[in-house]
Amino acid sequence: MNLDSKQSLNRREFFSYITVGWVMFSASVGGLLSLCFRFTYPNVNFEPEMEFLAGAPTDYPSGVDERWKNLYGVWMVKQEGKLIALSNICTHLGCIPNWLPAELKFKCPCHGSGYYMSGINFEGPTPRPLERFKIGLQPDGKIKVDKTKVFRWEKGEWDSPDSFLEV
Amino acid sequence: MLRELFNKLSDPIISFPLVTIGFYLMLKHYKTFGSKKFAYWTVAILIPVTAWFLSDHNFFSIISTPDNIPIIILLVCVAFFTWFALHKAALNDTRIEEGLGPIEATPENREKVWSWPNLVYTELFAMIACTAFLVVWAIVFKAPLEESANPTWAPNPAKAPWYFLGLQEMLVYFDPWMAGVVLPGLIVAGLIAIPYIDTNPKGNGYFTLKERAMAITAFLYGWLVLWVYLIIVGVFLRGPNWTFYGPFEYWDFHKVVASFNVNLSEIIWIKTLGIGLPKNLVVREIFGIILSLAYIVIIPPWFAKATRVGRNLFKDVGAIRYYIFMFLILMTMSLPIKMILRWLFSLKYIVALPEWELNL
Amino acid sequence: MSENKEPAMAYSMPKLHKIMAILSFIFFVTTVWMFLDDYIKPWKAIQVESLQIKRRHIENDLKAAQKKIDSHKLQALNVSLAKGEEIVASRKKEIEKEEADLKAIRAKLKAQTIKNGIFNGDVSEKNFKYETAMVEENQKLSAKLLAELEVLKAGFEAGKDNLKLLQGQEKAVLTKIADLNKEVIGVQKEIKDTTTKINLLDLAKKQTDLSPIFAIRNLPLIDYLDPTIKIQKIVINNVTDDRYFRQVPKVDFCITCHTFIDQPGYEKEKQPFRTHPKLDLMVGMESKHPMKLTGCTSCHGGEGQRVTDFNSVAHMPDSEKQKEEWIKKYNWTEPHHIPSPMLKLSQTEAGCVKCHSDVQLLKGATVLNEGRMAIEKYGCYACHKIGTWAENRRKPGPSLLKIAGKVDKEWFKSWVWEPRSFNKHSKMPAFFRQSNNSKPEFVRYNMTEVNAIAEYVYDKSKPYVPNEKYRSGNAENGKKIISQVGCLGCHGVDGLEEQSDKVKAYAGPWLTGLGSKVQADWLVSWLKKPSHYQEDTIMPSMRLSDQEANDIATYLLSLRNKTFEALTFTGLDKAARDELLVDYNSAFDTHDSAVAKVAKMSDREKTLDLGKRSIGKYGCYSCHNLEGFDGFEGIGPNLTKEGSKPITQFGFGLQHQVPHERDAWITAHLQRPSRWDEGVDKVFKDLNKMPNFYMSEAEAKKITTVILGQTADVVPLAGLKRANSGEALYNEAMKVAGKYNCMGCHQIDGLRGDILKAYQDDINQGPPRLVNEGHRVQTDWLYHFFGNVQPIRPWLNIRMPSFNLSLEEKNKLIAGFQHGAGQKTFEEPEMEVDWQPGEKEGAQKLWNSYNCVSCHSIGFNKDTPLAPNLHLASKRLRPSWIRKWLSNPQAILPGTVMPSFFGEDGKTPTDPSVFEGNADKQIAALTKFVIELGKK
Amino acid sequence: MSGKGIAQKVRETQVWKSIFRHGPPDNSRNRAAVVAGNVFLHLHPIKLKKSGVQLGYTWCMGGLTFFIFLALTVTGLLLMFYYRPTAEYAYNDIVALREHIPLGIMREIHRWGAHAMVITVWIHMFRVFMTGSYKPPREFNWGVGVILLVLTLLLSFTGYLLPWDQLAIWAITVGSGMAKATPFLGNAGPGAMLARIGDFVMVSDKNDVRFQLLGGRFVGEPALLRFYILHCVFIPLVVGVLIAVHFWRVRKDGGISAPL
Repeated sequence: MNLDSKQSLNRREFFSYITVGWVMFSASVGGLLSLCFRFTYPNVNFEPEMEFLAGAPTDYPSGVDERWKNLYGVWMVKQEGKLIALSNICTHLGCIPNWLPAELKFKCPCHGSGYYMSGINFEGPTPRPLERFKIGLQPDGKIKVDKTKVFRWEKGEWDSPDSFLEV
Repeated sequence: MLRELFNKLSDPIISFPLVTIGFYLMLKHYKTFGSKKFAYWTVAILIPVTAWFLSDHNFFSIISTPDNIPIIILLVCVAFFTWFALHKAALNDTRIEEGLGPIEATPENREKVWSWPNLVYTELFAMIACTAFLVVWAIVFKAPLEESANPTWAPNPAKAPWYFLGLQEMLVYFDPWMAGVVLPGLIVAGLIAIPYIDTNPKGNGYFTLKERAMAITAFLYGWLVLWVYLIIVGVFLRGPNWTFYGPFEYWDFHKVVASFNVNLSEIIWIKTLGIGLPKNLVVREIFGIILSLAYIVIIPPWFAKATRVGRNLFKDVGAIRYYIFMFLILMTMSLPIKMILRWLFSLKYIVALPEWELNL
Repeated sequence: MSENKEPAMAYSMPKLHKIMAILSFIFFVTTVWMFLDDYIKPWKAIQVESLQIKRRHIENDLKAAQKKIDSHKLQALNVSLAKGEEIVASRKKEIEKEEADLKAIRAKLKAQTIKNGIFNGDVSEKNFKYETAMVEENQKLSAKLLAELEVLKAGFEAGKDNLKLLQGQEKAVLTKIADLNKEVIGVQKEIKDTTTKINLLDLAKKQTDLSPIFAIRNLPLIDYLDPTIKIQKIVINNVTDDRYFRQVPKVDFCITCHTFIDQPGYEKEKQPFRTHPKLDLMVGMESKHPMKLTGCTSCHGGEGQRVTDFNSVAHMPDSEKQKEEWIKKYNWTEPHHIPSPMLKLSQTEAGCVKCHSDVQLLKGATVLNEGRMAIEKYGCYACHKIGTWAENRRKPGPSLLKIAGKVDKEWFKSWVWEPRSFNKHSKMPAFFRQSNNSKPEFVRYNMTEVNAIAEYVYDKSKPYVPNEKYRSGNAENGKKIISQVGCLGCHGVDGLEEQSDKVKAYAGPWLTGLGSKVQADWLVSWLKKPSHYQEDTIMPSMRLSDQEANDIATYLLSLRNKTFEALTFTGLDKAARDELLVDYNSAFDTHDSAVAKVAKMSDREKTLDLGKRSIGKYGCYSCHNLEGFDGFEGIGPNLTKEGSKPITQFGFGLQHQVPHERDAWITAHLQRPSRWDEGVDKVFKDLNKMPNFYMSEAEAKKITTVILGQTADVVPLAGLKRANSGEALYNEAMKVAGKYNCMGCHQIDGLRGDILKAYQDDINQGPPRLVNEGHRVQTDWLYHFFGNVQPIRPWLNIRMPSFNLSLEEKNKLIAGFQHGAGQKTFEEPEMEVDWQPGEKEGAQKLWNSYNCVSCHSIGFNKDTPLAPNLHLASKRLRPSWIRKWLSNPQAILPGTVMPSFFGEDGKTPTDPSVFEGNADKQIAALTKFVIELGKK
Repeated sequence: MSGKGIAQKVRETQVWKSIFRHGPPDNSRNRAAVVAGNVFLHLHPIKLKKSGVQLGYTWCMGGLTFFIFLALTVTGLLLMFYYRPTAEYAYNDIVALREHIPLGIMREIHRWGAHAMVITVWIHMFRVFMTGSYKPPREFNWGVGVILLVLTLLLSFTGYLLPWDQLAIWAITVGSGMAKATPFLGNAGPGAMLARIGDFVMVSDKNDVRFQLLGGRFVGEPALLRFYILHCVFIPLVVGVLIAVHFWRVRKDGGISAPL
């Protein structure tokens, strides 16, 4: 074995140790940092639940159903083959409108904003229609309403398949 | 009547162009603006004007809101230091024209002095003065404290901290992803990039305007008009529902401003062409997309070829710097452009893709 | 080495690199280890398993659902769909034309919407300006603005009209298109309807796939995005954990592993996948305790916030066998540093008490109720305070105020010394001859104490002369009467063991050896009128005739206990008496002055003094009325918060075989309280004084459950079961009913009715079961009835006794029944009979066709009646109850002899000829008929 | 012994000499020694160009920013003794500081100081730009300065939530609402739609960048705690380190700026 090849062998050996050392070191530090990142997302979240199960679509008669109004702030409206979950917060200043069955409209007692059954505004100071919530069917046939996802008419979101249930 | 005039004038639609023009005049005639005489006259005029402003109940109540105090201090500081910087620059530029070089470079100012006590004492004085100032401020004005946090009821208007109100004002014209994320990110990136883009070796270490006219113009426009001015609008002139209210106007909850805005696609497809909107999203927005791309992609090379300023700049700084600089400038200018489009054409979005949360 | 060494280098670079490599490797391994340790959790495996179980269930459901679908029909639908598509295809051109129309209309619609939007904004703005100008009284401006506003408004109105027009057109075109497509749309909908269930199930099944996406979602590091395997929680704001500085809302993670606890259909799975066994009462969505509201550890105890493994939540095995099993299966260990481990399965009902604190007996809580009944039986509450439910009760033992008139002193002493030697069913516990006081010197003291107690009691006893004379009677007859009139509801009786054991009555003493105990005259007068001897006794009068009373007395006196009669009690040991007195007195004084003090007392004084002190020491006054002890508190510790007492505060003495658990201590203690003194050298006065009740392990365990339920847990008001005013009154009434042992005979709203167990052959021969009694009977009638009991069911042998109720108790009972049944105070029963035309005739017809008089014969014929006298019904029953009763008696009293004339639903009359077979009308008519009977 | 004599004696003790290595800075040697030998003063050079001490030239805004940072550190540290970052107590503690805690005015100083720091740091940047002091060799330090500016804003922003009043939570709601629109990382940002496979939503309000910032889907107690930690520990630490770098580079890149 001549000197040259010995040196190159040394170099290779040396190279591999330095590589192994630093690659492992960087990998470990990277791993620890990614664990720290993961640490910022808790496994259990204690925020109030924004979803609720609302029974079967057949539980609802045609028209406006007020059974979830007080508990979850939602009207279930069945109309023209669609079931929607309508927010009961007036889009004007946040009061809670009433459903007037005789006049087939929602009327806000605070400043008189009026909405059709569909949630579209047609009178009073309110700038935009009521909001709709995400509504979907679970495998067991129960409706699930998810209030975290809001659909706004003025954004053209009412055509989204998540914003209504075909019945 | 005068008050109503002021109310009208301060509407961004009018005040923004006014401020821009004022900015141009200020830089163009900076030597006049930077003179002591100008300063004295301005103060002399401003004192009674301010007194008259303060005599108005609505104005006073907005100004004296505790959380608005810092903005007033900021305003005074910015006004003074802008004048002061231009004053210094004017002095230096006059000297440079005379071939004397800047004041800071005179031998007596280059002389080395002991840190102790010269610097240390200067700092100590600043600290003492600052402490005294803070203590007085703290005693005179209580820190704001409103009613306890209530997640179910939002105050109207809900405002971000004052130093972010420029960004919140941008929300009127841009979607949050632009106004809240992309543009602030570009501001930071652009600021960091300044030393690497600005290759002008002159004006290193002394006040001057003439030797760095373009750099200072660009920076000051961003800083004074697009940042400080927007903060002022956001703090003082935006009331419930983010509606504009003049400085003397009562914040009437019911004030309505006609604002029905239309997308570019709607203008073209419906108003101009008279056919409905195409189903395909990209086809629908194709004009806006082409326009936006053209704005970013076509303008810089065209500018570099077609204009003298562009040619010189391109030659001076090289291609990469040039394109980065142009990109940043174009992004900066997108705000005033969007403002003007909104005011002139009630344009909502150039590219309206709410389906992808991608509105421009 | 030395050849390539650089100058100014302490180490060679290769060496540094080598060390770096080794350390980095170790660093890397530890990082990976930590990473895995954080990721791999037992509950994740359980959730994966539960997913597979769910999949199995879905597959079964799917099969069932597929079977249900008529495949022929589906095929036919598919065929007609294909046909429909052909038809529609032939209309292609028309449809295309309509769709082009639609597009044009929609374009216009959109344009109009924009226009209207602009108008709307302009109108609003102008309106605001106009209003402002009006307010500022700027007439000129406002007039100008008004004019502009009018123009804008007109434009807006026109725009709105146009919009509506366009919308109408759009609708029309849409209808047209739908019409053109109708063959397809209709069939598609039908197909969709028939396959909905299957589609949904398919979707659900898909969610249980162990697909790559499932893997990605649960991949380490990115399992925060949207994991399918995750900790499930219930936050219960209305029940708190006591963190001592603060009450913190409970959080339960139990459902992380008990995945199907609230879903029916998993009853047969192994744990932890099993459905809750009482879904209709607990956990279920429709139940009174839905999972999201009540949680798990609110009732079961344990550490709901822990998920690490089986042990961390403090699961507790119910038996040795289960313990072995768990050790093998889950590596179970005793929980440490956990103040309240889970309640063992058989003791779970202890958890009810936390919220249902005021009610006497809790429907559905069998173990708890039996425990409380045992506590009632042994009178634990007399010495111990046990929560609010046990407050203000009667003294469990008989009054000793006139004892000298009942038994003689010698009998008394022997009885106190060892009650079981006289009556092996005695409820009176044994204070003496226990494992801790059987040393000769202790026995000597104990006997002295018993002598002194007897002297004291008899000294204070008032004279008593019986008001009846015993005339002797027929013992056989007496025994029969005892077994029939209802004595067994409260007493067990020698010679009637079979029945007594069935009933397990406990309110009164087991009757044995009375011939060796009481005088005949006393017994007869006691039987005839118990309150003559003891004013506040709960023993009621059975309204016995002289003959009956004498027959019973004869039988009872024939019961004798010869061995007990032969016993004599050693007389008073004066030396021991003085020693004890000196001991008492030296507690606050030197020995010498105590001796001097005792020496100064007369002999009688000494005896009575020791008697009184001994009664105080053993707490006799807690159970028995005794003179000189008014206002004395019970001597036992307060058990109201016993269920939260730290385990370290329980003295286990040298009883190492008793497991160091709260419940084990209580059970052991109840069975033999003296055990804690065993092997411990104690002085006489420090001996454990809790007497021995000789209770069975089963009884002790039930009582343990009750005591465990007495926790210190603070439940926020919103979480407590708060009785409404009706329930509160009902609870009060049940307290009175408990005192007089009404439920020894009557089953009230499904609870107890002990004596009914002796009537298993024909439940209708027993005392009537009371269901919603406040609704059944009129309040006034009930009040009157308590004062003057009159037989309603003359064919029954068992008698409603006449109770010695105070006015207050009577009112409590009637008010409780009435409000518990939701009856209003001032509701006038509809006593006025107002016949509709033809109704009365119909009623008469029904009366005949249903043949009411065949049972309700009283007043109609001479047949033996089998049902109450209907002439009295109008005074006694509420009309609304009669209607309810008529419509379906079995629903109220299962097994009643009253037939259901209107089917199970109460809607299908067996005689449809009257009132067109309208059940409601028939029932109303019959009710009126019955009420009218009472008026005649 | 005269007063002077006593002073002389004291100066000759071992204790005095162990602390002060040199005489009073009234001559060149000692003036150099006092700056070089004192850990706090040695941030400064021993000598500097005269323009560097002229307020008209330097405006002293950087120095003031640092001083206010120190003042905020001290007052903030003291406020932490009374303030509890929980939804139940945060507001009450602030009220207590305002109403009855001795020297509760510290909160006012802290709050106004925070605003003042934002202003001074902006004007510092303004001055540095106007004198062209970012030009070589100071490009890197300008970058550090910009990051410090951003961190100053973040410090103020995170502190804004802590009083837990309406002003606080709604300002932070508006402010953090923008994070929701971050492209690809926020649930309402462009591109978030694309990050989903079936019902596996990779960017939603439960896992986006806003959730990370707030520890929840909206400004609630976890957000209060996170902002507290960021405000009191995390950002000050980073700022402290960067300030050290900033000062070091000021010295190394030619001292307080002056014409080259």
